Amino acid sequence: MKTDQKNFVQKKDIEGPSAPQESRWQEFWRLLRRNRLAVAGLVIFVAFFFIALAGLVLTSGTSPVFDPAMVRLQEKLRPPLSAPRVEDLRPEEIPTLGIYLLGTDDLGRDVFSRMLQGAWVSSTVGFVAVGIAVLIGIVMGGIAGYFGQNHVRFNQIFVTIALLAGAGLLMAGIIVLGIVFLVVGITGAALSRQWKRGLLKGRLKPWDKVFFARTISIDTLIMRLVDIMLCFPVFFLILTVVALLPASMYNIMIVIGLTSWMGTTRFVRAELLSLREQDFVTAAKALGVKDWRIIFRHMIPNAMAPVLVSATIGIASAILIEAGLSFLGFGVPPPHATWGNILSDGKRFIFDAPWLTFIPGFAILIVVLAFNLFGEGLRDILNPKLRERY
Amino acid sequence: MLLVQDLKVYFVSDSTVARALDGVSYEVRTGETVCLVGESGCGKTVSALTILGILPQPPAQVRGGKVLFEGQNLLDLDEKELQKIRGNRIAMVFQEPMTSLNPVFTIGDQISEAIMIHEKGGEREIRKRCIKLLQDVGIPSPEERLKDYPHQLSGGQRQRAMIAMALACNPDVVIADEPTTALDVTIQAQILNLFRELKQKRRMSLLYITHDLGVVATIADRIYVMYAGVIVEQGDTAHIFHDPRHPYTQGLLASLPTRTKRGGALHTIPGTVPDPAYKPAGCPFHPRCQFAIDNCRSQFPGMCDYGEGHLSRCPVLYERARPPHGAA
Amino acid sequence: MTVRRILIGAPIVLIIFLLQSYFWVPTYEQQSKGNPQRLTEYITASSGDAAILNPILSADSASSDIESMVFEGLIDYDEELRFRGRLATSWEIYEEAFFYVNEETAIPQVGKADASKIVELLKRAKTGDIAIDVTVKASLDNIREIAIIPSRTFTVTRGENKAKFKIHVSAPARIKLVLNEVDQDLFQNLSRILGKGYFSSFDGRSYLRVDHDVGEMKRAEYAREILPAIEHNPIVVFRLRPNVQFHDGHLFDAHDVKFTYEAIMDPKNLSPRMADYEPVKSVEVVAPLTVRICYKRLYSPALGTWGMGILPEHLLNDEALKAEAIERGKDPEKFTMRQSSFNRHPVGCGPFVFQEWKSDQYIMLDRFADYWEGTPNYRRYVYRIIPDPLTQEMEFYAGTVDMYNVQPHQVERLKHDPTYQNFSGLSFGYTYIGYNMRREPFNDRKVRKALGMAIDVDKIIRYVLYGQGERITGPFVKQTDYYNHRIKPITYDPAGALRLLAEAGWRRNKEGWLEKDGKRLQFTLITNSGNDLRKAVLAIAQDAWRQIGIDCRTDLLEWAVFIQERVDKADFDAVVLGWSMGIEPDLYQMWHSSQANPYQLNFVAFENKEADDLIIKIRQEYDHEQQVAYCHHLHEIIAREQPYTFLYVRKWTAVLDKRIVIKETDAEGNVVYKKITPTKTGTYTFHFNKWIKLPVAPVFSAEG
Amino acid sequence: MLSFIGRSIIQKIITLFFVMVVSFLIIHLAPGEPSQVDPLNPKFTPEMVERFREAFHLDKPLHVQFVYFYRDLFTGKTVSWKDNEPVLKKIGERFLNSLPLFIVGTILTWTLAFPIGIRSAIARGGVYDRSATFVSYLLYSIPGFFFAYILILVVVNTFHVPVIGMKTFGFGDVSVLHTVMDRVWHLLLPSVLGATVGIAVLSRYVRSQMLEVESQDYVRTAKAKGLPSEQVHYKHALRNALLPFVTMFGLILPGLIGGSVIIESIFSWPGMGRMAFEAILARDYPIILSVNFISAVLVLIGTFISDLLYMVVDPRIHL
Repeated sequence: MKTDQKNFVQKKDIEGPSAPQESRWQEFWRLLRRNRLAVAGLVIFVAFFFIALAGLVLTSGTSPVFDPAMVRLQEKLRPPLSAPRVEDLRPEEIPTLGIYLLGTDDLGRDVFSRMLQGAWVSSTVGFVAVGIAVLIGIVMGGIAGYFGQNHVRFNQIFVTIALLAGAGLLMAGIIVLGIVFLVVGITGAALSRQWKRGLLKGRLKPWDKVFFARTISIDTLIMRLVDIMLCFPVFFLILTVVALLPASMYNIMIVIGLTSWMGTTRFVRAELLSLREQDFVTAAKALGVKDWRIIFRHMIPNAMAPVLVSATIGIASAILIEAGLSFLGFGVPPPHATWGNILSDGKRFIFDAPWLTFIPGFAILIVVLAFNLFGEGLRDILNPKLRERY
Repeated sequence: MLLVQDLKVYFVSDSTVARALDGVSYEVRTGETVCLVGESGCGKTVSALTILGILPQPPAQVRGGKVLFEGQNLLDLDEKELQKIRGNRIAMVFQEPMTSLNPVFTIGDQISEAIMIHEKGGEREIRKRCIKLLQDVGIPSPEERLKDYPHQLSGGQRQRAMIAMALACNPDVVIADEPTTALDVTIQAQILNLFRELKQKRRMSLLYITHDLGVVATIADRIYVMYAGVIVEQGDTAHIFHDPRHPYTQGLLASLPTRTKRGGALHTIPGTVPDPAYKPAGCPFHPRCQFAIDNCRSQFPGMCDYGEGHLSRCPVLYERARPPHGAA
Repeated sequence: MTVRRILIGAPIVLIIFLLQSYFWVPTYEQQSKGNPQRLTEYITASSGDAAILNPILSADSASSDIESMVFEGLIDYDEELRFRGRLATSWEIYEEAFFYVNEETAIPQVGKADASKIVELLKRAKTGDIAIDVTVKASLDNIREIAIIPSRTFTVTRGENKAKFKIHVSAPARIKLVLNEVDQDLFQNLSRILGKGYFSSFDGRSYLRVDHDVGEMKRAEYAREILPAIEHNPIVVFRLRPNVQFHDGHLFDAHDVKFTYEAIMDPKNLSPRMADYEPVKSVEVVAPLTVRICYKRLYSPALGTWGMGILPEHLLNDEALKAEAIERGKDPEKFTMRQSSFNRHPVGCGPFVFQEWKSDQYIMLDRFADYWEGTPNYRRYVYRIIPDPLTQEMEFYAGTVDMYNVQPHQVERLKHDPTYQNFSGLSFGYTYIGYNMRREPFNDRKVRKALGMAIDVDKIIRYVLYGQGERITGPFVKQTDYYNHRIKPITYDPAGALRLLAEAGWRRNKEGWLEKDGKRLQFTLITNSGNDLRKAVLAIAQDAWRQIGIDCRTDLLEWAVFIQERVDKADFDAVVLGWSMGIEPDLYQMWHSSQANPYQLNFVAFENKEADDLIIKIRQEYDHEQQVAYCHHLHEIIAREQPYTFLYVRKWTAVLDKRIVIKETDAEGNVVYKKITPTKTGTYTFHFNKWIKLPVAPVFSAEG
Repeated sequence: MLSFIGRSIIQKIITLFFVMVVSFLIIHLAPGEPSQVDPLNPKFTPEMVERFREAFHLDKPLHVQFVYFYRDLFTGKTVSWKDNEPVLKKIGERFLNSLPLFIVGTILTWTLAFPIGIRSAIARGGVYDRSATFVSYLLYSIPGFFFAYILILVVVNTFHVPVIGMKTFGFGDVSVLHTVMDRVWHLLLPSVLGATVGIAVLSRYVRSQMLEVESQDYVRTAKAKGLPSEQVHYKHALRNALLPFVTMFGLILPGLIGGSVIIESIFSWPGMGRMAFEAILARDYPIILSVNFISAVLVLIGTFISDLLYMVVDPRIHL
């Protein structure tokens, strides 16, 4: 093992050769390369991303290159790599590549183009759902972690309820009561702003103390909200909402997103609670940095490690959840194809056309596995406690 | 009693090989207190862990040398046999009292556990021994302390508990890895006195690892000075303190703030300890040595004997101080 | 260390315990061969569990499967779809007609006449004294008796938005005619004798006095209701089969029939069957085994409704319900039949006795030894609930289920499988695309026809249904003679469709989409999720219409949202749906223009004067040929108007284990095995009580 | 301690109240209403639908319905609209069906996951660790029903043994032992299927948690004391790593309610999951709300127990 020795001798201020400076990214790649599974995961992750991109480009638009919705009934349930019976096909019905790469489904639609579209749709469902979950998680976690201590004052609750009720009644058409509530809400808001600026010094009568009394702390408020969300068995919450909202790709994303932010909130809150004790935060406060800037500029980047990990694994489980929903009949509605609904449509033909089940099944398996392995590798690298230590 | 011969331990990661121990040899005779001195990162803790065989193997690899304990090479023993020796014949006290005790078990559990593993004994009988041990290490009202959890004790008391745990099966050798560094000075003195009393009472040998020369002076019989994974000087405490023969030892002693040098600027050794993976060729100290000559840069120096067990790995000074005091 | 050993040992022990149970479970071969009892058990599977095992309360198909085994109706359809007697041995239909004597108007050649004079006039006409043409003569010959009901006064209470009040009626004399057969043209013929305006000029208002001032309009309505000028009361008299027992040994008699009717009409029970029995005026027990049912008005499907299972009166009458309420600690006043535990342990007089019901697992029935038609061959009937179609199929292959409803794509494969016998027939429901005729392009008949021409339905049948379906052109059941076979289905002709659309003003714009005065032809086709065939039709229709330039969007909705939010509220453009029909040709609820407001079944808003009165006529026509003629004419109108694009009626296919045969003892008493053959309408379970499974599949001689 | 118990009980009750209100609103505001009547059968008339609405108090304003419903629920009188069965009896019955699945699944998951996780944490990066990671993520990534179908096909084709449902039909009357063993056999596939996914996920958590603890100093002290490696890992290290699992344990109780809709419908196992799913489709409000209420209570009990367990597991925490 040749050690490159830069031995130079200068008199007194001699600096022995030290390790070459590694940027954070180089170090990240070095650690990642050691975990071969994570690298494989990353490669598939990137490949899937490009397939999805290709899927978006090739299958959307009025006359797409690969038309996933082209119905050719006479070409029904053809095995993969089979040549189309050109004689009874109209010119525009002949598949673009000349053969059915992955065969056709029960309506004669080319499975290859549906898988392409599925890749794009499934990945968008995954990314957007996790995007929503992570966003809400960070905001709620941030607030609970950082502002946990100070308490919600009674007047704040009173004002918000009054305004909400006022707006609600107005919408519901009960004008008079709506206006009354709004007026009460606005005066309450004005009163509390004055109190905040301390103008009401002397005039605080006993019942005022009650009005501005502290109720519960923000942290308990948010944590109880998380408990409420956890009380609903996740799958039922998704099922109930998906079954009852007009089914569309976007509803599914929103629903999966809205029911999986609790995990991220807990991560971020735990990280922030420990970070808040660190000196660099108190130092930043001492420098007069504003609260929001401390949270989002200093603390959240530190909390990103667990969030990033749960995001990658979140995308994987979002795809799985979508597949489960399609099995129960509530997945993304036609004409969009997702790997989940190709699989669940194909399950009826497991004896007659097994490729309709196995191709999407293994596709989901490989991609979700890749996401998980990459996520696991990420967790090992980004988690300072797990770093290699002498 | 305990002999370490030419121990080589390297830490291999995919791009670099860090040579933590580059052929270290030292010896702890029965009843003797030997001090291993060196700046942090010079490999003294690694050598202690290697003796007990609890060095995490994936990154570390023992590349050579022997660790002889009563004639047996510990490196050849398998896990089962090593477990019989650890805690029973060789015990260790660690540096961080705050984290070295298991927070979820009571002090009593953790001490009696050490006894139960190596010796049979009834429940009550072990409890009595624990109480006696806590008294030996000077913890007040030991019965209550037994039931306490580590976070309920102060730093000093926790270190005393660690020592009690180490002495549970009255081992032949106790390795103390900078036990007092994390404590403040007053407690440090008490712990050092404790070590001295225990040594007299229990006829055990002590391998004391530290970077603090003040502590070495008060407790050590013999001293090994380590630098960058190599023993650069060894000898009796008197020799090392009064007649240092290696530029690094001289530098260390010169930078000690003693009453006599009040007000003057303290002497410092320029530069920093080399990274074990990128050690300079020849004598590892040569970039920071004021007596360095070309030879030092290329040739790895051997040990020069100044008599009475006082050796130093610096031929340059050896040449200069030709007539050794009293040696042949 | 104990912790590690426990963490590894415990699960391994558990898994070993689970695995060793494999050796106790009989393999499929052992089940069918080694276990003789299995041969005497008929096991069928359904995807959904039954809800209420009570014929007058249940609404789902699973419950009606079980009820058809446990309960027995008065009559049912034989192999040629003609009525045959079950609990009833015979029945007789005749009619009683009434009309009020209208003293004011003069009768030609007679002048004003009171009741006795009219009777005497009719008698003379009957004996041929008065010159009358042949149809009137036929009507008069059909009259068996003529009687006079003297005039009387009575009071009736009526409620008008919460206000109760009395109406005092002094009814004039009334003539009662008893006819041998139901004759709906009776009063037209009589009016030839009594004068054109005799019946229509009768005005009930002059005979009644209302306490509460309700206004003229309301008074006329009450008058029509209390004192109708003419009234047809068809009467059905059933003679019941003697010593038929319920499963608990209690003898069946006419009171049970009367009780079943009253239970249906009792509003507390919320029975879904109420619409069938609303036209019934009264049910009287004439003798222990004869029951007389009188109807308020002409109602031809009357006989068909009495195929309904009869409830045991002694278990469900008020005393029994009150006793049960008290015994179960419930409040007797509010306790109705719906809460009774009878619904989970039904007792009827059908071929099978209820044994056990583990909800969402299985329902087990054992044969009823002293069933009136003879003990069924099968000892036990098990109704398993397997929600997943795929596992149902595998259980059938494994032999733990005897019958399997084959999906279209499997018919080819299973038809030629030697180990199974298969049956198929046309189902009673059809699938269609319905257009909301209240909204723009769909109110134009040409557009609707063109949309139908653009879809190649034959291709759908050949590829989506694998040939397991037939074209259909109208709303009647194809096997019955009400279906007009002369009408040909629409041929697939996209060019013709474009021509029709061009006539209607829709031309292709430059991008190829059809446009009419600037607005693109764009709409949404919706159906319910969970039905694969309708999902396929959705995709095919969208693709077909896109070829000719129609921008069709699709949407798949969950069932309850689809029906209650979109179909019931008529908030849709076009919908892919299906009807499940009965044999009766009564289409009032689906095609009559009065049934087009929200929550009613004519959601496509089909309004056609001619069709409306045809529908009313069909409901009142007792003469079969005449009824068929009306149906054919109605079928023609609907086919011409194309409110629906009628797609297909599905052919169902069921496969049965080949070893199941019909076992009968012929005259000499030796056992004869016959192959199971389906009836004309395709029901293969007609002789279910005679089925049995043999250890080895028998080989039948040529005659099969 | 007592103040903590008092405070958390009050908080939990308030949370429960919110859950009751929110779930009630979600279901009632969503489109679609229960209808006992098959709308596509021409015989059913709109008046019938109207009459059912009154019977179910659906025509009353929401808050009145809310009071009606929860009054019935607490007095045990609520009745499922689908078949007039008292809800608590029906849930109880289904609970007993789901219980064996849940127990076997939990036992397998919470025992096997730890040794696997710990072993891969000890030999980090070694062959065992990499293969265990790969296999557990493989099991986790397979879409549930896809895996179930393959498993069923394999077992049915190779062993020719019935697998579906809770017991074999057409079995005739055999000894009690046979029937018991037959029930056990039917329990095998669905519970093992559920457990594999559970083990996969939990062992990954155990691994990352143990890795964090293994690098602590007191583990090194334990080794220095000469303890056998099992005791070092399973006693010293594991005890410290237990904390997050205690919270997770608190959350698996509702798993009993959730069960797995997919596994239960494929194996036609009449468990809680399937009942709730069918109730949602049939808009059977009493069942949905009761199941939701019970699962909320279980979650709150679970979290309460795990809070208490915190103190047992980690003496440093005192509430």
